[in-house]
Amino acid sequence: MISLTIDGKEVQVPKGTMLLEACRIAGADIPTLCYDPDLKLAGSCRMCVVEAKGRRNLLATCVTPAENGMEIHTESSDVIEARKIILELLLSRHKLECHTCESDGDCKLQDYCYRYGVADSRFDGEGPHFTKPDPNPFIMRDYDKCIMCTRCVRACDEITGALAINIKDRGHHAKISTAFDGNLADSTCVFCGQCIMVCPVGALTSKVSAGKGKPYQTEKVVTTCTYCGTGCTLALNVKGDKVVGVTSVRDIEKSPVNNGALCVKGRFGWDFINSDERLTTPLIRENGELRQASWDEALDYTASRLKGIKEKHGADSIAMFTSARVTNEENYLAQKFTRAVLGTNNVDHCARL
Amino acid sequence: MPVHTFCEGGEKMANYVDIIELYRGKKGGIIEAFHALQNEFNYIPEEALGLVAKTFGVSEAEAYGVATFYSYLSVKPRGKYIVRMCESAPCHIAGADQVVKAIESYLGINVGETTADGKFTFELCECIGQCQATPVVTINSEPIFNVSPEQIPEILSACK
Amino acid sequence: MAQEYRVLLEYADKIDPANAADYIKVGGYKGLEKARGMEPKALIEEVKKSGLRGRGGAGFNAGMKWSFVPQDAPVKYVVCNLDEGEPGTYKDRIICQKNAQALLEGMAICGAAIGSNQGYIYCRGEYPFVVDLLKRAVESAKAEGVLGDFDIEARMGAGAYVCGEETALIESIEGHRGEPRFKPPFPGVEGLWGVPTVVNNVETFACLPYILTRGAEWFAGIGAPKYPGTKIVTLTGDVVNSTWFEVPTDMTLREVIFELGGGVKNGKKFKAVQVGGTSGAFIPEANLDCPIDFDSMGNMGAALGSGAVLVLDETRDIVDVVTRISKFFEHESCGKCNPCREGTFRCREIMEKINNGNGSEKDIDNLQLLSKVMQKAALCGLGQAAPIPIDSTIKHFKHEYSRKLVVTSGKGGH
Amino acid sequence: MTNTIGELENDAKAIFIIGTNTTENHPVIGYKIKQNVRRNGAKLIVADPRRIELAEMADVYMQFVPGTDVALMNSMMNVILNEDLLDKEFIANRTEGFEDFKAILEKYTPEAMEKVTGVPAEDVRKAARIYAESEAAAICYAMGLTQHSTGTDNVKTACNLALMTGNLGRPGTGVNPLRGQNNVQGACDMGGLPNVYTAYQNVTVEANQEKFEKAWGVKLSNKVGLTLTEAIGKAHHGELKALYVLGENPMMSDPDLQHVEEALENLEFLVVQDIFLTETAQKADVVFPGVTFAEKDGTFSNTERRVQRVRRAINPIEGARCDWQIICDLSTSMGYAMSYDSPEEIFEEIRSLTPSYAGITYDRIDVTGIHWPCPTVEHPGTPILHREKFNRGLGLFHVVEYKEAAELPDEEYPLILSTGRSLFHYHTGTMTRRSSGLDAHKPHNELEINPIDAEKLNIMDNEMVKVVTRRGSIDIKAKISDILEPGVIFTTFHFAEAAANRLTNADSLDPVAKIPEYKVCAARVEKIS
Repeated sequence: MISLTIDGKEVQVPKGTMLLEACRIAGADIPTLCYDPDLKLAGSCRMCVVEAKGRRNLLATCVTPAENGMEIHTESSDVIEARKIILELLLSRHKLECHTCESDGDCKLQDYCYRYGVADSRFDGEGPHFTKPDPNPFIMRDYDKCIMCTRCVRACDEITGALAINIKDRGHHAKISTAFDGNLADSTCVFCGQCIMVCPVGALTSKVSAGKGKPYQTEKVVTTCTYCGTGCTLALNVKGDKVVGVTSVRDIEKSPVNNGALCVKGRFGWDFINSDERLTTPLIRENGELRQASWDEALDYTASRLKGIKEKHGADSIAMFTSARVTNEENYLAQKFTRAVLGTNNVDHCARL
Repeated sequence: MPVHTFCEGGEKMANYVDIIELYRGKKGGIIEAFHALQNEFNYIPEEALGLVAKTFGVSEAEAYGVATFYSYLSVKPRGKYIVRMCESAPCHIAGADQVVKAIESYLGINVGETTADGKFTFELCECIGQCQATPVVTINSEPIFNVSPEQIPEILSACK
Repeated sequence: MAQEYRVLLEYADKIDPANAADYIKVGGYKGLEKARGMEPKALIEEVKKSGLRGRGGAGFNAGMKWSFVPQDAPVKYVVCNLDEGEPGTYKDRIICQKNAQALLEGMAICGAAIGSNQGYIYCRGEYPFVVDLLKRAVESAKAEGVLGDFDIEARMGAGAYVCGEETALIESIEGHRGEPRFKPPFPGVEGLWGVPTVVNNVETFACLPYILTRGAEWFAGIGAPKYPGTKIVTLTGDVVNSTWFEVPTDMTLREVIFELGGGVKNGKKFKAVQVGGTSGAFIPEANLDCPIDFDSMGNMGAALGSGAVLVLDETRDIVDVVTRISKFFEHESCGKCNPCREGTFRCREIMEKINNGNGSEKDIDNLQLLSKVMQKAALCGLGQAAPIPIDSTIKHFKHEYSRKLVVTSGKGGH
Repeated sequence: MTNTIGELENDAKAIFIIGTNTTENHPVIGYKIKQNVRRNGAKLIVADPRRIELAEMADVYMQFVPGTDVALMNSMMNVILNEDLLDKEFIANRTEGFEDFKAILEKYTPEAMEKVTGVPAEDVRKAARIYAESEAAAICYAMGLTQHSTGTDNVKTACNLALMTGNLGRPGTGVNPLRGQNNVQGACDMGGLPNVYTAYQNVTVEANQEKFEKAWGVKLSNKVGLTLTEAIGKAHHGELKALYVLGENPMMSDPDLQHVEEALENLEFLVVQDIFLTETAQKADVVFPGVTFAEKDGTFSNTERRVQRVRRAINPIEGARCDWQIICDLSTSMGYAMSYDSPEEIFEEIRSLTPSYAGITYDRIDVTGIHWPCPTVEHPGTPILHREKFNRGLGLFHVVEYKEAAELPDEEYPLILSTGRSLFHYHTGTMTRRSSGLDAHKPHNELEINPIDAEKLNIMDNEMVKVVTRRGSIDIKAKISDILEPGVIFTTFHFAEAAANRLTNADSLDPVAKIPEYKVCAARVEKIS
């Protein structure tokens, strides 16, 4: 164990612990933009810098191991000044349209500007000029809001392994790009949206959810994906009794199968829930046509028909197909209904199909 | 050598393969492969970049990121002669600006452009390490020393 | 009268740099022979004792740097930094063109010290002819059998100043974008392809054969005691003798410029000198009696850096020159960290604004604030040094800025 | 899965992929496999008739003729036997029947099988060595292995491979079916099968029958019921009179849709409960509007046997009812009162009757699911099966000989048609075709065809063509692709307007599992002009 002082508080941490973690233990809230606990370290946003006694430069806590005897100040005037200037530099390349931004309220740039009272940037030269349209139905790429944290690039590489995006050019002109700056649809992108998940600002957002609700207006209901058998944990975003989006939980405890990773279906294939084509009333066939019926009528009619057939042809003349898509509880009831009520073991589902 | 804008078929592709294959297995040899392609084509054609990516086991996006990082690599077609004017401080104070104007005016293009006949591309560059004789222009990496605006027509007309 | 003191360049133009036999005739490869006869620890101690400090700019004790390399690692690399990108600098090119074999020998000595049998020379893309020369030099040395099992491969960069930063250089050899890594881990522990790697400058390596043959004490006795040896300086700008010199490190700037350099060209007066390349500070006449060694320069807020000496005469527009320099950094920032990527861009914008007569006092304040944050918070040396020319000229030549500001310029703003 | 998904990312040193296009059909599992290969250097063996994405990063890729799975794996085992790469200790202590099994392997030399499978012998050797020599090797498969007339044989052969090399019961090993649907595991666990109650308690075992009779308060049948495919057949013959379909769409998912359609039309009474008026619902006599996963509480059991919560995010849309509620209502209408306050109450009943779920409660799985078997509330669940012993005690080697697919190409139908899924759609498309992004991105079905076949037929990329089999034909867009070998074509079954199952074969079921042979039927492609 090594011992160091952080904002006057002595903490002990195992050797190899990064300062960021040590600061967290000491109760200091360090702002970060490029840091993601599950991705390779970049050490590039420099928001997490702190002052260490005896050091000329500020230290980026995410990539600096704690050393014995360090004396760290996490909010000294130099530190605050550096963070403010970094925020102003980012604001000057960031399209400020929080009022219409999908990430309004869930934006680290916004949070930190608020925290440090940065209302505007003193660097009032050339504004952002990075965005070009990308016609795909899933991912909105607005690089005029990009702060070059490269978390999307790392997620694409280290979570999904799609390797669709990287950084092109250099300096201020560097930008997140596919090969030849083409559209995602022509790249190796699989539209998993992991990039949206890790984007700390509004540069990458869901087109399917666009305009349907800001992050703070939605309730996140954690559930299990309805598609393949992997069983990914996801959060349905609900606004006004309507599902308006899917987000995921970056936490291996809470999202044990997928740790927040999803596929295109899980992340973007949810709006069938709100489809106009949803069935909203029972139907009964009459004179060859399906007509609307009340629940009572449909249930009674079905009960009497099934009873009639059972009486006439025997229980084994009836079968039930239960479903690989409904819940365990419903499957249980379906087979119970078949066995106990219909009186047959003719129950199966499309496990084989 | 003509400017290759597109891969016109199997022959050129074979050419790319031949060049790139020389570097296969060379750890980190991707930049050298790019240099070799540029020596042949003056830029890195799209198909060639894809092949390089495959050969060195990196994604196309990464290969593109590498190609666009270095100022001497280009993913856009360039002229037969790449004229570069050093603009770093020693050349700057030796009158590089005037030479730039002379080159632009002689070639009829601005910095960053290629002449319509595909003969010249004009670029600015940073220090090329020949500061004993500023300002310096390079043509296809060959330095020309103590260049004055008046010498430009003579220098460029010598490029056939 | 100040005199050159040639060690590395003693036989300049008298031997064929590519030819190992030529070099051997003038005593070459004796140092390596001696080094190979020593215990690695003793060898490193010898280099430490010589006081040799890195000639690339950071001035770190070379032997000390080597001693951080874990001895038990199975694979280690020796990497030579031949990416001299500082405008006004060409001394590494000169060393190669005059005495390439000394570089190869120096690398092999380092290999013997750290237990590596593979060296890489990363040469800037601007010097394809140097790469050719080095390849021939390596062939020749191999043919003479002097390198033993130590192999050297020359790799060429492709136009990126930042690759002079050792970790960016490593990234570039690996075939990546030349973006610096954060440190620690330092290359000595985790360098090229993740294994322990020593990265030294050409000039540093080229000193080693002479340290070995003539002894650490001999070397330690040359020039400034805390930064001993010679330094190759390259003079550019408004100076009579615009060329290179090898000088002992205790020579003063005034001696370099006015004695070796022959003073300011065309009979004009001296205004300023920028030392150490384009990231160096601008020094006014009052400070010219400072010796060029690392620490003396550091004490006055400057750096010897690469040894470039850019002289400006009385007629030069400092703001214009610094504006041009700010463009350089905008162009060369790799874009990885925020302070540098955006900072160099905004510095250039503000400098242009001032240079065009549209700036105000507020812009000067902003430059100084930006400069402070870049120096303190940027990830690598590039971003940390980029604002130094601005900072140092605001400090020493504020009047030149003031002259151009809207309120005093008389040009009336836009 | 005998093992867990996480092990594919962290523990497996080699992964043998056969009949699963993992990155498209189980993308998140695909990511993990890729990262294990990229990050940890795990070895990857891919066997698939299509050069799928994972093949690109495989150490060995074996592009084999569809339907020759047994021949391929037996030839791998021939190598393992001849090169003495067996796990003798495992075979001795944990298995039986090895000698009988071993006897048949002799003839399956890689050289002999090369003519059958099309895989170069050297590749088979390499694959066999990688799999057998790895410290921990996992087999992953999906419908590519099972949807054959020899599906059961294929799976048994995969099991033989694992048994022979001791790749079971340890982290990173196992025989791992990747299940295609969110709760296909749960539907099976819950007794949604004609021969078993929950937790695979056989209906023909008297004690089981008594247990459920007692719990449910009625007399139960001990006669094994009809499988889905058999039921359709019986309906076609007129022996089955009524069918209640809950959230299934046989009019898209079942083989030979012409046959299915006739069967459904032949029923006296068809009830369909679904969220949309599916192709099947359109045939119904009564349609009940159910709800989506967003509108109800409950649990799903994923492919690694992890029982996880499903939570109601919104109220059922106006007019629809939760599926469990509808079943209760109908049951009550039929005179058998079913009344539960909540899915949790149903789950409590499940626990009382289902040993492998007995220890799982909603409270325990509130944050993280639990892998069954979990017999008591103190039990942590069982991520890895067969650690100490197999269910039957010793692992049994099955003697499995290679048999040809039921329908092979001939002069009239010279191509092999294989069907499967796309990344952007799911099963019969009921949900994904109505998801704006997914359907906008991939609105059409495509027929993958090798450039050589396309050239022979004078077919251009994106041209509409006709695919014909003995069952029927569809018009579909051609996609020329060299990920297939000449002679093999591929399409997906998500699109009603170009429904692949109009083409597939309903007569060639696996004799045990009754699974249709979706991966092989004879077809021809015609130019439409």
